[in-house]
Amino acid sequence: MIQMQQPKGIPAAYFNEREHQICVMARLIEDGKTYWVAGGGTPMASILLAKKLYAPNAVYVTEDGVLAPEPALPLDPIMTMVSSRASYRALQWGTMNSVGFHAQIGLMDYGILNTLQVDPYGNVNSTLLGDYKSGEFRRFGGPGGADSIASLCWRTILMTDHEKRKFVPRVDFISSPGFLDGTEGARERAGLPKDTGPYLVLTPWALFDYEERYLRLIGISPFVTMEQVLGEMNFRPKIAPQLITLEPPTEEELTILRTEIDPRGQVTITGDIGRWIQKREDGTYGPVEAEPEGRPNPNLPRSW
Amino acid sequence: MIQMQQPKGIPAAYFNEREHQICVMARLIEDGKTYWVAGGGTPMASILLAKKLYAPNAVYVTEDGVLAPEPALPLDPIMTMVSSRASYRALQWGTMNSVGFHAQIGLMDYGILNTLQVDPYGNVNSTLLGDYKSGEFRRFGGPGGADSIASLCWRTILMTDHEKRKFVPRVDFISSPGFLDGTEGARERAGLPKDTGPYLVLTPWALFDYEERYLRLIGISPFVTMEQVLGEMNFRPKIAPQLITLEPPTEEELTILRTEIDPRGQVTITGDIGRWIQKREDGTYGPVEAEPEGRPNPNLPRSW
Amino acid sequence: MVKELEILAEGEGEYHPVDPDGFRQWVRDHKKRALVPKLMSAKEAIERFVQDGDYLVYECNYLQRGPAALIREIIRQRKRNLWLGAKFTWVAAALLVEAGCVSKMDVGFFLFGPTVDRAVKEGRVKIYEYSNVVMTNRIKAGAMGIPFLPVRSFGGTDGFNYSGAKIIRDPYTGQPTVIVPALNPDVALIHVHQADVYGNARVFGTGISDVESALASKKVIISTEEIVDTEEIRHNPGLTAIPYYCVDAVVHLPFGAYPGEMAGRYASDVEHVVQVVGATMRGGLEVYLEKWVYGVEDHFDMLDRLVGWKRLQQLVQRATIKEGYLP
Amino acid sequence: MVKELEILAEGEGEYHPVDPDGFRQWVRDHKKRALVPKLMSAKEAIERFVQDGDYLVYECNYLQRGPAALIREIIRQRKRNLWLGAKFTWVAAALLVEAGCVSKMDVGFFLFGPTVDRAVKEGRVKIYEYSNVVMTNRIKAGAMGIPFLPVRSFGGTDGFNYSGAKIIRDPYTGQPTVIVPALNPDVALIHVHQADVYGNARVFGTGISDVESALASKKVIISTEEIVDTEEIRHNPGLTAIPYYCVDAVVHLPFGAYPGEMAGRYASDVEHVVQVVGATMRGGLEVYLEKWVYGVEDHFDMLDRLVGWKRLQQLVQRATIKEGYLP
Repeated sequence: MIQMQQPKGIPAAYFNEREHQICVMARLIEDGKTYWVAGGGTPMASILLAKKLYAPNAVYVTEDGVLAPEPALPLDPIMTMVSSRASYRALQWGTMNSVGFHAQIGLMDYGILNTLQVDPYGNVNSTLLGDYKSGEFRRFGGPGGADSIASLCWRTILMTDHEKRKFVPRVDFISSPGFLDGTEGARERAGLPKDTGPYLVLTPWALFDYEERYLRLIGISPFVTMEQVLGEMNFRPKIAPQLITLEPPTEEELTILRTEIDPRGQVTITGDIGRWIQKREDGTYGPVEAEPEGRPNPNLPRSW
Repeated sequence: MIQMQQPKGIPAAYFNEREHQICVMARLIEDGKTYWVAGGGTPMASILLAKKLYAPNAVYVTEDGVLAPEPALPLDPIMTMVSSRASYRALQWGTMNSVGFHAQIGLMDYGILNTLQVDPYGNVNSTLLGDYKSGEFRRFGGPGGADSIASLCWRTILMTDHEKRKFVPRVDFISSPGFLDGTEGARERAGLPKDTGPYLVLTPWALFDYEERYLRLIGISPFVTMEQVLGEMNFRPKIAPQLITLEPPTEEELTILRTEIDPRGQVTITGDIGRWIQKREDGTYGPVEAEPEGRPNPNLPRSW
Repeated sequence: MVKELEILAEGEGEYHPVDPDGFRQWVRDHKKRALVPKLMSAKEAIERFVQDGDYLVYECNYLQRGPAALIREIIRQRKRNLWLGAKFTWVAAALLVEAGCVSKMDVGFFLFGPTVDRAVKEGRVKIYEYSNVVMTNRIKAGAMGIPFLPVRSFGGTDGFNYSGAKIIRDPYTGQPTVIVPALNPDVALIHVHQADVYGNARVFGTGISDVESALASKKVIISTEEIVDTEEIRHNPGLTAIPYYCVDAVVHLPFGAYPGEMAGRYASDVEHVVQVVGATMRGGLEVYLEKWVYGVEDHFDMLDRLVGWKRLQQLVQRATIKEGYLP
Repeated sequence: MVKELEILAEGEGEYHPVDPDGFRQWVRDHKKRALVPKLMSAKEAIERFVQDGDYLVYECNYLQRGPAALIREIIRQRKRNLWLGAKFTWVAAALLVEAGCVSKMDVGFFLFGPTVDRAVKEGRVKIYEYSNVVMTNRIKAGAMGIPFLPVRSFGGTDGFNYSGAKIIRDPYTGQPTVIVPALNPDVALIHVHQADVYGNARVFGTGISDVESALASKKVIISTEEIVDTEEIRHNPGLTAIPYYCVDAVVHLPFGAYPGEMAGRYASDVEHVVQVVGATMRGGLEVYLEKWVYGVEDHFDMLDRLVGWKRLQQLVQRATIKEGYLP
């Protein structure tokens, strides 16, 4: 059974789906474990929020090999890695090679990734949509550090949006390995370390784990239905007998997220943040009718 | 043809065979090249003397990976490596691994080694005398860094004493590779880098190079005869058509060696320094009849 | 004794030829062991040490401590048919492709957009697939002078099939083990905090694989914020990240990482970076290159005319984190 | 697809088992990721983390920055059947053999003498042959989490035949290539200048392979001249040589390298070292051990009664070279 912290604070009445996803992820962080985190964005926001509220001894390791930094927040736009603010007050400054070797000897408990596409076996695509061989595809940047995170961490957690195009029966390109073809020992036969692999997938709507190396729905957000969740997937996951409710953000979580971790709204305001959700008078949650203005879009201050 | 610097200064009238060997070696150092030098002792004394007199741009690299130090002389007894005085004013402090990799990519032009035994193919034994398999042997410390120096430098130079037991048809144990069985390509077949191998052997009495991977006498010291040289070898080397005379030390060389590099006589007074040689009235050189007192044996100062 | 050792799978990608002995011979014949001053202009360094067709590595360009000025000079000199080691490269890959400098890329990660998309679709650029760590491991193997390195990642991916990797049965454990080919690039571009005129270089803060790249590459161009005396280097040999004898050129380029950050010295020019990132992702790089590369004489001209002292001073003032970035 | 890849030659030496997955599992289950204080006495650290039969690595003992006090504690606790990684070991190998602690040695280099000679002849100690670099390369492979590493040395030696090395035909170049088995020691003993209570450790000056040993070993005992606050570590993350999460015990042992040197802090006690080197080469180590190891309660008792403050102060005064050894 997945361990998840009880939310701290009063349930919030108003939040967006991205904020919800980050807060749920923060509660899933296990204290006292290492997290090798790809890039910035939602994975970084989640681990930083967790460290402030739920898992003070969780160890944040940046994709490029900075061990346990205490980033000087807020970070400049784009500069979520390899910058002096992102690497501030670390215990050790490493390199891509050093962190790769640390992970290769088993020091990284968890990896957190974003992905373009994921399939039932947890394979991750960040390279292209379409057909590689024929040349008919839309190309993306490549796995970056994700392949190593997915290969070398003991457990890999994916964060992605809940959209039909993201959940496909077979990813167009395996950029980073999940359970590959899903057979037992497939990872080991490919040379990957024993006992590693996909562990969770978290979207704003749902939480999945794996049963016998196949994606299994284990939790749902209170503002969506099972039908919605399954309707936005191109394959049918297994479904756990008991489903967890992914509790909405608390005021305390949102305050830390909005004022300390992401005051410029780079993760939680701009970009694809999903819908705004409100708590209705009957205690249920649902999308707001008219999208709010939210905080002003934090365009770059003129003074920069 | 071997390049050797003309001795600087007035020929000395009085010196020992160890001093002679070091001074000749110093004149053989090629300017502007890297020298990966095993341990302290005669190889280190030679490169340091060369840098002061003949090859100011030769680069001294210690066995343990210190790049171009300017050692704080004199060094403490035993502390000729890995000490703060030995590593002083380097351009980079490395490790055994880093210097090994620098050598492996071809950055080390020359290696200088001592050896217990050497054979006609330049194979080096520093492990044992006797028969390994039967267990009938006298054991020594092992190759240390010598194997890597002999494998990875472009050219390997051996310094050893001129004694019958040192020059044997086949070393009892190949600790560090020469030309192995002497056939063409033997090193490459064993996985060693192309175009590397033994280059010179220098004793107090004689200088050798290799002709078709077999030891060849090319120089003789003025205080020994060809018969003596060959008489103290357990095999017959090839002999070059023209033999060089290994000019005796100059006063200038000896002054630097005795007062700057080895003022405590750790290399040139104590231990096996060979015979004392004098210039006779007829201009020839020969061993002194009665061994002189020399400088007082530099026992450790009481104040330490 | 001849035993069999199976090769279980092989990628089909073309890879930069593996030749440790050839690299050793290059090092023997071209890397200067003596302390010879190597100070020269960016123009001269790129002219002398970057040839059409070379395999090029660099990292973190327009992020932090990237060799931004050197890359712009490559574009200005219109080098052709470069093979990029595209790991942690961000916008530089697209800039180089837009300028027509690139024909092949080994990809770990780069910021994608229409420029590269078009080039790939039209067959002008061929891509081979790796990951950031596999790429830095390949460079590590090159820096160690060995032909390949076992890795515990990359197996089972589709990238493997379009790479130079293989799966062998490890002769020690009997387990399937991925090996990747060593990479000895032709050229490494590295921007550092301090260097002496011989190339002994100090780096403060993090890096991706710059030390390994310096050792692995046939030609190494260092650009530096500051030239320090060799006496200063000798006062703390523990700070030397890159030793002079693998360096071919030293270029004194203050603000050489601009518009990226130089940790401890100046912040990123965020507006500039956001602009070029936007152009990379949505188009418009030709306009960017016209203004910032072709339209200026050199790095100093660019800083003087297009950025200006006041702006540079602001960036310096914004670099408020100093801990660990001073010798 | 199954292709053949030849194994051309193999050494016959027993070698510490190669098991990267097993090492990973040890790391997962035993290495603490949280910042947990690990400060303890030498006695406790050796009791808890050194078991009879363990494979032990250390370096430069009685030379510079060797873990001298920790090794004396191992002898005092009369550990048995240790397998030594005997590279750059100097007198410690003989001390440990004299004390009956050792049954196997992988040799790079050690100072030889009658003690080891007798033990080998009588079959109490078995020796396997390597070189210093091959040994540090094996540890490097262990620190990288891979089963083996190609090396360009060691081939053609007789040592190869009594080792765990092999020659394979490199699948990239077709050339014969030596590979050596990764080494993941059971225990690493490492003496450092500064560490915090969690094990984040700083080393100033040179080393042989201590950082690699810390990463490659199942149990890592750090002894340190000085405990520093973790705040101090965070102020300069570039100085951290060994990260806390591979460290199991931190022992505060001022003069822990005595009678060896600690660069920048104290000089070698030359008379003491000359004495023990003499005993190693000519006999008499039992007398040495009686006085300096068995005859004292612990390191502090030894320093207090047998060395004394005045002598220690002299050694501190003789450490006149500071450049590069201060944070």
